[in-house]
Amino acid sequence: MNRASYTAARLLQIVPTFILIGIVVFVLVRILPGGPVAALLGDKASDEAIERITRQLGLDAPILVQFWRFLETIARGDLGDSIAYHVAVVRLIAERLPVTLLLTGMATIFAIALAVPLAFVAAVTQNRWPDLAIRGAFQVGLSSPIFYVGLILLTVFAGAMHIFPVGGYGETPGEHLYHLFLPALALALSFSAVIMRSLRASVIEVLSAEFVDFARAKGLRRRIVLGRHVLRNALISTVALIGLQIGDLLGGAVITESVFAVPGVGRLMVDSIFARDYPVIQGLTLALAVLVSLVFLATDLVQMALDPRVAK
Amino acid sequence: MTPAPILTISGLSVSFATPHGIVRAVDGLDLAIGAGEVLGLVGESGSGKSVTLRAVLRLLRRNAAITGRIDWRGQELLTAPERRLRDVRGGEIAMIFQEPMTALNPVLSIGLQIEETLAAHTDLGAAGRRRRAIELLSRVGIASAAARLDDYPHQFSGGMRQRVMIAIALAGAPKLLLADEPTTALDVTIQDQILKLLRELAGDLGMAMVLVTHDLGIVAETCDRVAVMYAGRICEAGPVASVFAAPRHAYTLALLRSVPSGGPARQPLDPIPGQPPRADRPIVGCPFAPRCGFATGACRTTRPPLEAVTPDRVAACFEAARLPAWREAA
Amino acid sequence: MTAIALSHVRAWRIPAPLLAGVLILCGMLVAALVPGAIAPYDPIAFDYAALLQPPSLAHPFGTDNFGRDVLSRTIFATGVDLQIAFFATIAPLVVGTLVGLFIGFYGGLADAIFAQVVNLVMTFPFLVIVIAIVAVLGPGLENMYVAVSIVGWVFYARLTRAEVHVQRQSDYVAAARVLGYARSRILFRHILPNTLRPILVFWMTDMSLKILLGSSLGYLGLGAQPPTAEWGVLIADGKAYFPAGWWMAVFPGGVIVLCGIGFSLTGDGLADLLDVKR
Amino acid sequence: MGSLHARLLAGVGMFVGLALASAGAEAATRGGTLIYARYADSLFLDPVLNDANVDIWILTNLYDTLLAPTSDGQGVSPSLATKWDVATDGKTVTLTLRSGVKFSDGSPLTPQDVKWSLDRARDPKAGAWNFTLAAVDTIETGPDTVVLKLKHADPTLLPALATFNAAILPQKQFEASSGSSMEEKAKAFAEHPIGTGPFAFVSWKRGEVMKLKRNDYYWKMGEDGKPLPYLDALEFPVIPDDSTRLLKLKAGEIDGTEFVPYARVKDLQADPSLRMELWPSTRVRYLTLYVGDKYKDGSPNPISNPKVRQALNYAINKDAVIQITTLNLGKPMRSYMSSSTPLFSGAAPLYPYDPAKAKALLAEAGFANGFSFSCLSLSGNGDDANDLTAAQQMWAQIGVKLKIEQVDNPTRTAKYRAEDFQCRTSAWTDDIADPSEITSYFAYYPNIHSLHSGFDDKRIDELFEKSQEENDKTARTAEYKEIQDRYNSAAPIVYLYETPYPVAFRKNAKGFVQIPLGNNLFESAYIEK
Repeated sequence: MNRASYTAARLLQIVPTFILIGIVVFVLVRILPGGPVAALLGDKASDEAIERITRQLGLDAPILVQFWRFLETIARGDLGDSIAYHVAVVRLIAERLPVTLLLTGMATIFAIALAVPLAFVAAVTQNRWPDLAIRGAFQVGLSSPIFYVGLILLTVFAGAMHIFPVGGYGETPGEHLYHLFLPALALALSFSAVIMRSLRASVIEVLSAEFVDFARAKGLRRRIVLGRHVLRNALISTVALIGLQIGDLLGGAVITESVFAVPGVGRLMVDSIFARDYPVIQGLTLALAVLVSLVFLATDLVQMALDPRVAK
Repeated sequence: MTPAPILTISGLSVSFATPHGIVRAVDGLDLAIGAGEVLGLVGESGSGKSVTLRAVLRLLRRNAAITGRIDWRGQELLTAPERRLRDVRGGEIAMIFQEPMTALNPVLSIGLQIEETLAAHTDLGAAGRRRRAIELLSRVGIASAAARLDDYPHQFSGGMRQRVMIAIALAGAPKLLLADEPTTALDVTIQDQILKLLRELAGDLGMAMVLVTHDLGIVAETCDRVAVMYAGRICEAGPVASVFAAPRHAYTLALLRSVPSGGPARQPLDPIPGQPPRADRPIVGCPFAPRCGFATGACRTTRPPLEAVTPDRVAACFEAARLPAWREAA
Repeated sequence: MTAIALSHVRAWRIPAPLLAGVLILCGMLVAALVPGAIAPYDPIAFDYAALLQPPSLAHPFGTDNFGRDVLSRTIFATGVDLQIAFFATIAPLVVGTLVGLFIGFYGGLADAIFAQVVNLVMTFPFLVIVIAIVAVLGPGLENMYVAVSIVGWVFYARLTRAEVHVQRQSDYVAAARVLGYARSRILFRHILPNTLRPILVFWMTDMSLKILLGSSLGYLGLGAQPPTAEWGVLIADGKAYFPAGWWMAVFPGGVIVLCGIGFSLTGDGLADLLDVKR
Repeated sequence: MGSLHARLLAGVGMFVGLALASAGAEAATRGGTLIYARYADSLFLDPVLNDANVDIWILTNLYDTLLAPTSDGQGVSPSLATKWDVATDGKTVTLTLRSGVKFSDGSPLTPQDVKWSLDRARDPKAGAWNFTLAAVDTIETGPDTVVLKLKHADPTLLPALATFNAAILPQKQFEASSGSSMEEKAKAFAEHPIGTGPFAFVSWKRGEVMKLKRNDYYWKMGEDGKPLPYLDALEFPVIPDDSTRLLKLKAGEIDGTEFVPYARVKDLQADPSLRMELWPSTRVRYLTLYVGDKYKDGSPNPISNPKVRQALNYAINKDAVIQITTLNLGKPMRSYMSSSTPLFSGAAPLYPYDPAKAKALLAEAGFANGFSFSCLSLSGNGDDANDLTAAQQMWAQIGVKLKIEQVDNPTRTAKYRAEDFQCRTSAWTDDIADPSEITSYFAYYPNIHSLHSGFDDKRIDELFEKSQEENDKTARTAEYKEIQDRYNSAAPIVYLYETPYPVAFRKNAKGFVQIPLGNNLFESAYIEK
């Protein structure tokens, strides 16, 4: 199967997953105790006001009717309006999703940039002090709660040293990168530890492969042996792992975005759950599902590019 | 008379530090290879054949401790700087491995894997390297070579892969080819083709070759000289015909008796009793003594030196004189 | 299981990192089992005379805004966190491994359904599901266990299934089949023990990750309920007093890291010892 | 210091008072952008259909009301209306509109806009707050006047006209907004709201930042004789995390921020580049008790006995709680309403700490061995956790076991509305400069069953109803005194403390005012160069 038809087939496979996710999240939000209207109007609202707005929002209709309307809005390519913010969910997502994409993208790049060279050093110095030092340092990153890391990064690099701004997102693309540096770093630390561990193990395994000896026997420079022969093979399993981590990365983004005041979808999701903003939760879940599926697909394609044996 | 040696190994010892102690793989090995000569290196698995070959190019793991001397055309390889060693590897001494599926990088096209050797050892440009790669592939018998340059190892059959590896080894125009059991993983019919190819290439290119194998039949068919290894040492070395006809080491004799040989005059098989010595304990005397029917007291207490028994043969056996002749070599 | 594990131990020498990891975890276990014997103070007793005291000889980790001894609270929290590590992973471990075994061994329709479930769970951001489930069931550790278990088993099942697929091809299973052993016997006596090794190693990592998850939920106010001390909650509480009252957050944070290192060293050590490629 | 500031202002009154707020020694500087970080974003900028504090507290900067609360929160002062007349029977109110007022788009304010806005605000089908104007029967307009005809005298009407939902909007622009229904039009209009307030809307990225610029048509004059506001622009970034907000302030990336955690107040006071302001508020924190005879599951409720409730109150060491939660910034409650609320009559702190008395009361009520109950608290809320952890410890001394149940806000609200709770954490802030709002929620059973506690005192209901139509100030004061006394001794709540609004600014950012009702006023704010 060629790459294009593989891609198409994979995208088709995603459809039932989306339908399932749609149903699960639709039901899930409705079994949450307390509804959006009471959450929105707060303690002071009268019962009449709550009833009236519930009716306006169509939340008094039977659940199947509500589900049907939900499907209708999705079929229109719409996701309904936010109950709390009174604007289209699509617009909220369009404002917020790029922020999270940039944050997680930067975090991934940082994580890879940190993990790949150090995993190599650790692997080739296996069980000697550089290896132990690198593993120890990454273990600290892996074992630290992300909000704790964020707080310390903020206090030191933004609060005390004024090297970076204290959170926020800025206005221009350059400012975005500058503002997201620390949050991306906080998010990258545990992620890079995961990559480092996996890559170190793969490199150690690949280093003992015969083709590495053969490459050395050919008289190739060490740089070429490691860069061309070892890295590429070791990356195959690590790429899959990086893809699978997208879920954890988005989970981490929830906390990071709160600590660093980054206006992304992670925070929007938590806020919406706490506000019982059904349309936003539903729309956002589907949007994130699309995102995650695309990331999985992209990792598959990268793996195909890296490994000619995966002839799917 | 043997031609002047291009590679002389003397007193080579290799041991590995493992979690379970020090393991000795090669134990004071002496060996010489003449220019253009095809030498068969035989011995049971674990006797140190592959380790010896890898030691020549310093391809052993970090936990290996190597002592001795390896003299390559007047140059000491064990102490040579990395940069010099790179020129030797692939350019002067090439090596091929037993299992081409694992020795070829699965994710790189074979074209690239040939061209990178060319890039390391020749001044050819990109187009020149590609042309040369096609020539090499054709030379080792791969049909429509140009079309297959961009293929990956998994797209070739076992025999074809071994041909690819040979082509890669030839790319640097080496003076010596170290072939580590190159046919073990192949079907018998393919084995013959590959061996023929190797023999032919060595002759055509004037290239010396060390052929590691445990198959005495292959040695008989392919090699000029043979060296027999046991427990990390050379027991005996000399021209194939004379060694096979009249072994001067008890182990050589036992080995010859234990393997089936093709041909009509089949003799009953006589497996060697006992086990090779443990590699993590020191060996006193001749390592083969515990399994040897000819062993005497001296064999158990004194290490027999490797000495010339005829002008072109060496052996390390106190009881060489008592050994019977075996049979006419093929 | 032990017999299998031991048969793969190459020698009776325990590597130093594993020893260090086991020692850290044993220390934690002691603190969890008999906190009262180690802690210098009652972890919930107020001391109005010593509110927000920085570290001193009397209070090595300082005191919090109620005048409670942070060291004692950290020690008493150990039990809660080890409980989290255990209870948040044990059901996924058992259920996931069993499901993975059956799916990997029998395949077919179950495998197809499982693939869909995996897609569903992997596509749904993990922390978000947990937050939603905890919101439905109410905060608290028990509900967190439920929430984590509802999704967590999938990861174990996935791992086991893949391992079973490898084992199924192996010679000894083929031999067992030729010998006419019952399928259940092949599954439990031959395949299960061999798949357990990677699972055990993953379990170690998972336990330390769950402690972190507990602390993230604590940060969002969905974790352990007061006055129960839990490391994550201690950090979250201390965060309000940071940086002036840094000791409230920094010491429990250090202990979380130490515990993570303990699990990781143990996991890596076990992996080396059991010769697991990973 | 902030409180002294505000108290000084209280005497000045009138609209110049707010301008003077920034007087101090030096004159206000014009120009610049002030960045004021908020802990949560606004939701909806329509004054009628919203009702969250995150909206209410900043709407004043976009919209004006006919009257404005005085800066001490005790009375009303002129705003869009310069003058008001209440007929002796209290049933007609005539307001004279300020001349020459323009909306931020330059269009003039007309009496018709006022009538239309108030009609919309009192429409029972519109917002949740229509009850504040329920007494209005009809509205008539003159060339520069608006006349409200009332169904009955209503002492709360003037404060109601100074409340956010009575803001005046431009009818034409509102009706020209897209959408077929009023709700849809309100949504569209609130995307780009137009009002007569000191600032005009520029842009809003939800959850990130709202930007306002000065309204060049604003009517109020600054102390330099030119129109307010001093600032060119105002930005409200949203930063939910307390530590992050304060770090940003310390780093100088923002000029000011609200809701400084009490734990950090001392730290900020010690920073020479900052100024900590503690504005007097109407904010009270307390625990609501369910006092009905039986719980929803049918089990008997020990707290239905007033003696038990009094015991619970006596057992709380308020000073300790104030020290632990507010680091001594709070003060004990003297009535259910804050001491800043008009007609407040508390004499001394209620239920001084007395564990012996608490034990005795419990024994009298038949609970000598104590009992256990549970309290809903807001997950992730530090004040809730601190208050309840302290209460848990203190009640344990008299044998009462408290179980703390952390839940999220919608869950707590749902259980509260269903009256399916035993105790919950609560906080209250007045929205109207009048005691009627808090009283109708806390003590008047017919409204919401007295905070859904089930507390039902017929005499209080009667007094409250009377006071709602009471034109005589002295009589109304007396009614409120009796209501407060009755309520406080019945103790359907656990009294904790009153707290100020803690806000912090960079040293050079001045002139901000937060009134006891919470409204954030930036019209006189400026940044010193």
